[in-house]
Amino acid sequence: MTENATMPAATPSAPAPFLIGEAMTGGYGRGADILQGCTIAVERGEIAVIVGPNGAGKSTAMKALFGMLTLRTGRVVLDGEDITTLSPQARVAKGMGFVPQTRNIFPSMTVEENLEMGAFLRRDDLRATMEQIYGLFPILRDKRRQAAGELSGGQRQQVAVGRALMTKPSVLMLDEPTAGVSPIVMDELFDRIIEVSRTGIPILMVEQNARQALEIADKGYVLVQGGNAFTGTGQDLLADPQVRRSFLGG
Amino acid sequence: DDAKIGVIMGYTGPIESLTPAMSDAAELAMIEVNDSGKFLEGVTLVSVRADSTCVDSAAATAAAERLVTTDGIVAIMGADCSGVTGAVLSNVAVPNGVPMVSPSATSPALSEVEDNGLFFRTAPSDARQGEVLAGILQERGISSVAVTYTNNDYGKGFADAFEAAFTGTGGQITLTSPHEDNKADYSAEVGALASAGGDALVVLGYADSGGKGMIQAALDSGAFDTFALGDGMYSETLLADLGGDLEGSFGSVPWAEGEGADAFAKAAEAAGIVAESTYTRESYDAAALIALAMMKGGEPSSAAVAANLLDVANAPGEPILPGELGKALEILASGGDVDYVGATNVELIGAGEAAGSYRYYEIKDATFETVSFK
Amino acid sequence: MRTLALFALVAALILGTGLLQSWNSALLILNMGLVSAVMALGVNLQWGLAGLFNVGVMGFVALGGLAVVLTSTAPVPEAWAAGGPRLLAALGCGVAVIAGAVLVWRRLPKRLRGWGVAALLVAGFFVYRALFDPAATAVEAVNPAATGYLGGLGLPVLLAWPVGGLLAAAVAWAIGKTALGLRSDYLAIATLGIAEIIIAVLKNEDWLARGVKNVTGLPRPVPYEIDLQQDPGFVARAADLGIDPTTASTLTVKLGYGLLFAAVLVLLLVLAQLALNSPWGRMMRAIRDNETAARAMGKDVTARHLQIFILGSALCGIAGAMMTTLDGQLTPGTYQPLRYTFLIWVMVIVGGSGNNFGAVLGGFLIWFLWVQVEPIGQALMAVLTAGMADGSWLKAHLLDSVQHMRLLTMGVILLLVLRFAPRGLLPER
Amino acid sequence: MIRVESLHRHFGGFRAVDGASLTIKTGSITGLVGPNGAGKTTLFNVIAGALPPTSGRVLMEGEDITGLAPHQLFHKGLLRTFQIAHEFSSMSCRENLMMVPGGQTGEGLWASWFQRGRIAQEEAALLKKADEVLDFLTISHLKDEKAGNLSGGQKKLLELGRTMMVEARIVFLDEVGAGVNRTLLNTIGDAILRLNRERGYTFCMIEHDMEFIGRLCDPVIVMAEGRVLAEGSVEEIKANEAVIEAYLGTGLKNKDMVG
Amino acid sequence: MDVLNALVALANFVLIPAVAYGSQLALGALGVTLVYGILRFSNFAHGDTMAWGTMCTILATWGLQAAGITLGPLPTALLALPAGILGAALLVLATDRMVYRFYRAQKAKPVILVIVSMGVMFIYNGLTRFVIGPDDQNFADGERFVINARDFREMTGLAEGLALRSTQVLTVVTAVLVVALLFWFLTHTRTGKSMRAYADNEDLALLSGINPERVVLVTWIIVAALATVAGVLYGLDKSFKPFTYFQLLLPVFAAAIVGGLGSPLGAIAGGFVIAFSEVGLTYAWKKVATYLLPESLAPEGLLQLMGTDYKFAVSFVILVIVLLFRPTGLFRGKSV
Ligand SMILES: Nc1ncnc2c1ncn2[C@@H]1O[C@H](COP(=O)(O)OP(=O)(O)OP(=O)(O)O)[C@@H](O)[C@H]1O
Ligand SMILES: Nc1ncnc2c1ncn2[C@@H]1O[C@H](COP(=O)(O)OP(=O)(O)OP(=O)(O)O)[C@@H](O)[C@H]1O
Ligand SMILES: [Mg+2]
Ligand SMILES: [Mg+2]
Repeated sequence: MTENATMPAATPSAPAPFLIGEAMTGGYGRGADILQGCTIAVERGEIAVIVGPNGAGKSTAMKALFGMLTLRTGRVVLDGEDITTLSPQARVAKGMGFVPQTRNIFPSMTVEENLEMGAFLRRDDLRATMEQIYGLFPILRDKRRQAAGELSGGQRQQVAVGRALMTKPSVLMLDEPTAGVSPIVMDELFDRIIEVSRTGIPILMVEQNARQALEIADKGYVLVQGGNAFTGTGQDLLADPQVRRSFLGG
Repeated sequence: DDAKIGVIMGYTGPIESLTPAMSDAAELAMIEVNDSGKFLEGVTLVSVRADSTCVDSAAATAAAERLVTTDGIVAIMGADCSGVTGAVLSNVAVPNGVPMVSPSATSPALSEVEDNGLFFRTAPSDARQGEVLAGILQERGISSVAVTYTNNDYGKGFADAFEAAFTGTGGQITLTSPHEDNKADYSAEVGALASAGGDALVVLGYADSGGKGMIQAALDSGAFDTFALGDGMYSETLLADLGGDLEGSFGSVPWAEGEGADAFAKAAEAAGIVAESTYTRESYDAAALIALAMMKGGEPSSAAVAANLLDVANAPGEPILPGELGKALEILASGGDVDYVGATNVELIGAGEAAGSYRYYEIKDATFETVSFK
Repeated sequence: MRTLALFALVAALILGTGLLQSWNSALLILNMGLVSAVMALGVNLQWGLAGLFNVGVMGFVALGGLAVVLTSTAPVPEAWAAGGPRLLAALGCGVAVIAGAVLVWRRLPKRLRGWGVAALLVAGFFVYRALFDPAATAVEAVNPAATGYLGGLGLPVLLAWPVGGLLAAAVAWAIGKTALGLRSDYLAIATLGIAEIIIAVLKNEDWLARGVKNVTGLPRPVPYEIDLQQDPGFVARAADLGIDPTTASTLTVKLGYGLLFAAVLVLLLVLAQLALNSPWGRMMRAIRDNETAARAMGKDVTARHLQIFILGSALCGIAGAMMTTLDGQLTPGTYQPLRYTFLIWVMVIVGGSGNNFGAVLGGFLIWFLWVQVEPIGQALMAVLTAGMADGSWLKAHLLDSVQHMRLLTMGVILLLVLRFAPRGLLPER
Repeated sequence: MIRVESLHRHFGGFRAVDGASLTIKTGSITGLVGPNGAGKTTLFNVIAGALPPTSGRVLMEGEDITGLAPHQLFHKGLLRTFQIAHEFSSMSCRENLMMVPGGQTGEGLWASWFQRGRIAQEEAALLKKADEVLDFLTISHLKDEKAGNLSGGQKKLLELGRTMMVEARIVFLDEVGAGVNRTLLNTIGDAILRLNRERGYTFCMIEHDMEFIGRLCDPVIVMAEGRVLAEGSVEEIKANEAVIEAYLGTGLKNKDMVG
Repeated sequence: MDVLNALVALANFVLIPAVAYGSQLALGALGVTLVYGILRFSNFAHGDTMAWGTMCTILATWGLQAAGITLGPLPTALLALPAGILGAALLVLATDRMVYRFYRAQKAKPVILVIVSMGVMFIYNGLTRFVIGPDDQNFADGERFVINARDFREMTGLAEGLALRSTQVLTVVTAVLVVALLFWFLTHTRTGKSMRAYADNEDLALLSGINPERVVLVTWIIVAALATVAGVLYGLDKSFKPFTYFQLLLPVFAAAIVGGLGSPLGAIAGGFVIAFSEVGLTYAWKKVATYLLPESLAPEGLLQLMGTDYKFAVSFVILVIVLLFRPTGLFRGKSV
């Protein structure tokens, strides 16, 4: 592990963050530990961005927060409640929304059904939310009767994000939401993410388009080999020459 | 001391619904022998069952091999289907010198198989029944028929024999169409047969399998009203299920005139066995013959069975009916001769197969009524 | 290590059979186990290596059996005289029509070719039937109870094994050319159907191999037990060993088969292992994993699929020929998918697909169980009913049902094995 | 090198590629950009033989290659990567690379039985090469890991690595950059430039990162709704009104509301 | 020329039987297709599930008959159906708990599940025979015919008869209803959609809050109901015999696959393709032609394209041809 430039975000004095994965250690099945005591946290109304080299464990950390792999040590706390042992479904019920990096759509279902599935646990009227999403990604409205598996790469990504937004989550986790989307959509997407976060919903995302992402981030984590390498505000990280050179492409 | 007899039948597979009754009948004969207390000094007959699967020669061979080499059986009552019977015969029975008596393998091809004098059967070869059935049709003045047979060596051999006999006497066969047993649907076969036409449909199949399916489909669509039935079709369940509609249909079945069959029916009923099922009589006879041959040879050995089976089955000697095995044993013990008649009027010809006498029956009021014996 | 241990277990099972039941049973299981292992090897090539879901094993096994008849039985001159040449002409005509249809399909412009092919096929069909029907009837009329077919070439029966492989390969080629574009279960049902068609032909074309009337008394590559029993030299040797001549003769014959089969299996296994561990095997695994990517990486997926489909089917053909030789008869009615296709699949999956040793192990183990579940089931029932009162209804019912315990026991054992080794006993790598 | 002439590819009634015509010059690094769903990947698929065109032609150095199978094109030196990674998931990373080169002796069944020596030699060479590529992609520690267990970005790297195993003439890269760390992407960019200059590879790459495109590509072709919208240098494209409206956009609106 | 007679003959021997048989296959295929579509494996135990469900129904029917309860002209078995469905549901749910769940958790490959389902098939096989034995059971009562051939001839004065069985009508109606219902259920209800979502992408379904165990439970219950209904209707029309139900598996799979695995509409289409090719292509056209052609042209031969010995073969040839043009079935099914 490289040097710990800054302390992890959660300091005992401050009010506990809305979602925090503390000192998480664990891996897939019986394999080696991918995460080595990594800590990720996000506050209400905040955007936290995780960056780092490929294979650093960013996606793994997200999955760990979502209960998709068992942690050997560490814990996950949501809104003051320890949810380390809850199943992923139970976490969805608690309002967590997640867009995985890969396999993030239902390929044989139509775009509209994909969105509906996002709102599976909601009992209220979905139409308004669905309209909002079509407004955000107009192309999806045209394609709403088409099977999502037939879409282009960027269109699928839009479906995936749309699906998560349909949950009306209390915390939103996005794993590389902008991979493969065109600049204009990316801007739209970031705009929307900002909007969402302003309604008080904490947002945690992994990004390789790190420069743009950190610009809108309140907090940035640099993950290397499963551990926190740097942590700071988005601007801090952007300003740190070492971070720029090693992780943001100069 | 035990003398073990292998009962190799297809307890699983296409004729699994026939085999339990057949085995019961065979064991009935063994029980009768044991209960008489007159069998070889202190020897008890024990039945050892094994599954022939009817269709899987390899499994049947393995089962037979186990019975012969592990359980040490001295004779085999079986097997049932002609295919596995041939396999067991040439792969197990002949190499080990164990005699086989099959109650139901009726393929004409088995007459010519290399058996080293070890193969017998109490069911007649189908070549004979073909002639009988053709004769019955002629007697009734039916000259044009459609034929369906179960697509195996029994059905095919039977159909060939029937066709030769029937056309030989000037009859016309509009269409011969095989059917597979236990299939989901027989409309195609019935459609083709109906289109070909004919005064009656000759059904050479199994009563609880494809043959019944064919008849039912033909009745349902009104394709045929009259059916001429081969031996495999003789069954009470057929009457129970379709009886009323079969009024006026007729057929042939290997049978002995009255006495033997009646005696068997009574004995079977007393023992709670379904006597009226196909090949139960043949099974009883097969087991009885094995026991008598041992008695005659004076020892419970394979050689004794092989050497004496024809002897006890045929004249000269005192005729023996089912239920009289005790008497037969007594006669043999005192050095006398018996002529086993049994439930099917056993008369082994050639290399040891049943000559076959047949009952010509007609279905009236949902019962089989005997017309005559052939 | 695991491999060794498991093979030792199978050996122990077979030896146990020898000690507890009889050596004849043990050898018989071993022999069929060897044959099954060859079949499983073939299926493993197709599925484990290339991901081809071939459920037509039965058809290729049956073709191997047909090869034995065609190679080793004596020709029937009367039948040849009655209609042999005409029959061959009809078959030639049939092949020509199909070849013509393929040609037309390739040459004609898109709009016309559907009609062109249909017209040619219909016309060809009638010509074929006109030629074929009388010839077949004539051949089949020649002493139907004993012959009624053209007979074979009268060659040594061992030759039938490679011929069985070739015959299966040829048919596999034709199938592969048409159906290999299909994927997973769609390919499965197509091959299953084709296997049914092959069996239907074997059952109904009496001129070929007597159809359901069966061909019995096929020649053997090993001596007959009777002959051995009558050979004084053999009897003397048996007496030296302290075995009675009957047992000695049956054991000798089975041992003979066993050695022949083992030789075939070892040869095929070595070849399969060499291929698996070479770039060829790597390419096949790549194709199995992701066809699109393999194509983009320059691999001719279609050709490779065809190649391995033919190879695997040929193995099944060889095994089929071996099995028919062992049985000494060809009985088309006995070919059932459950026994000749799905049981082989069970062998491959339980053994561990993708691993040749796994397939072979599965072949032995599952065959052993298939044969031994009957006594196991009976024993189980005996134990179950031991405590019950004699004459109770339940006891009688249970004892009556003992035969159905055979398949049930098989099912239970299968589930247990897969429970503790979900990827097979010897998983791939 | 490649000329595409009024190419169409329709899915049912939908025209994914709708009469695109373009030329990729030998020795160039051509960028292909355009909004999501413009038909870029579909165009690649048609050129690389993965999809048959509805109509139109593709020429490679004057030779009509329309409708050739992917494996035939591979042997003509045309390679491609996939937007959604197509790794061989149950094989190790090393094997993923080693299987690539065509014409290996050991791919013949006969040779695999009777030419073990020669195969061993070839394998040794392949192994060395594969390890070099893995090293370059910074994933050499994963050489024996199953490719299916890689992270999203690592899979894309492997995808790229496969094109580096053989001598290619033209390589089509479908969003190699998506999901790849920017620092590493710069290294990859360097490698592409090197392959282009030193070995004369022609590249055609779909990419949404305009910075990356700007560093490498000239010319840039913009597609929209299945057709070519514009073509030119990066600067020209960035200034093109139509392109800005359809593709580039004008940047974040809400940016100042955070932080 | 006698068009009416020709039509009646054709209807009686080809159309009606094929439609009825097709619906029977379709009902079976629906269950297979559902398991494939949602749980993603080819369930070999389906034939025996049908047998088990039917057996439970038969036992209940006997009970009802013994108690003197019947349905008048309709078969009593219909009244006993719920009991049969319950029996089948209990069996498959128990199986799922003890067997399939383990492999789901392991994310085992579909082929493993196929083999596992064979093991289950063996067990069901033994269980059914253990309870009711291997014999044929006839449990149909009520009116067998809507109209039988003889009555039809008398009524219309035509030479040809037309028979229509009540079970045939019942089967066709049920099949159409069930398909429509299932289609609607899968595409329009929350539960149905969640089932499809689960089938598409299990992990993502989890992330959407879909409870996989519930999906599996609902699937199995529907499958049990479908299997029982299919088995009972088939048994009423033909008869019940465990071995035949096992044999049904093959045409049922053929129907499901040619229609497109995972598609309820495909199951119906597939059932008809198989049934019509079996019954239609081997039909001897002699009778129809005799009615249609002038006497001078009356056909000599049977005008039969193929012997019925090849009916199964023919239907498989058709199947392969369909698949060559539509590699994933008529309704573009799935493939795992
Ligand atoms: N198999 C298919 N069936 C139907 N429509 C399809 C299919 N494949 C692609 N499309 C449609 O064709 C259009 C072009 O898709 P394509 O994948 O070529 O886009 P792209 O330019 O690569 O976009 P992106 O930048 O998002 O990857 C899309 O609108 C997509 O919905
Ligand atoms: N299912 C899995 N089983 C075993 N190892 C895995 C699995 N998924 C990922 N890994 C390993 O875990 C490590 C971290 O993977 P992860 O997906 O978290 O990376 P990441 O930081 O998200 O990278 P990227 O930016 O490329 O998406 C990688 O080295 C990868 O090989
Ligand atoms: Mg990731
Ligand atoms: Mg794309």
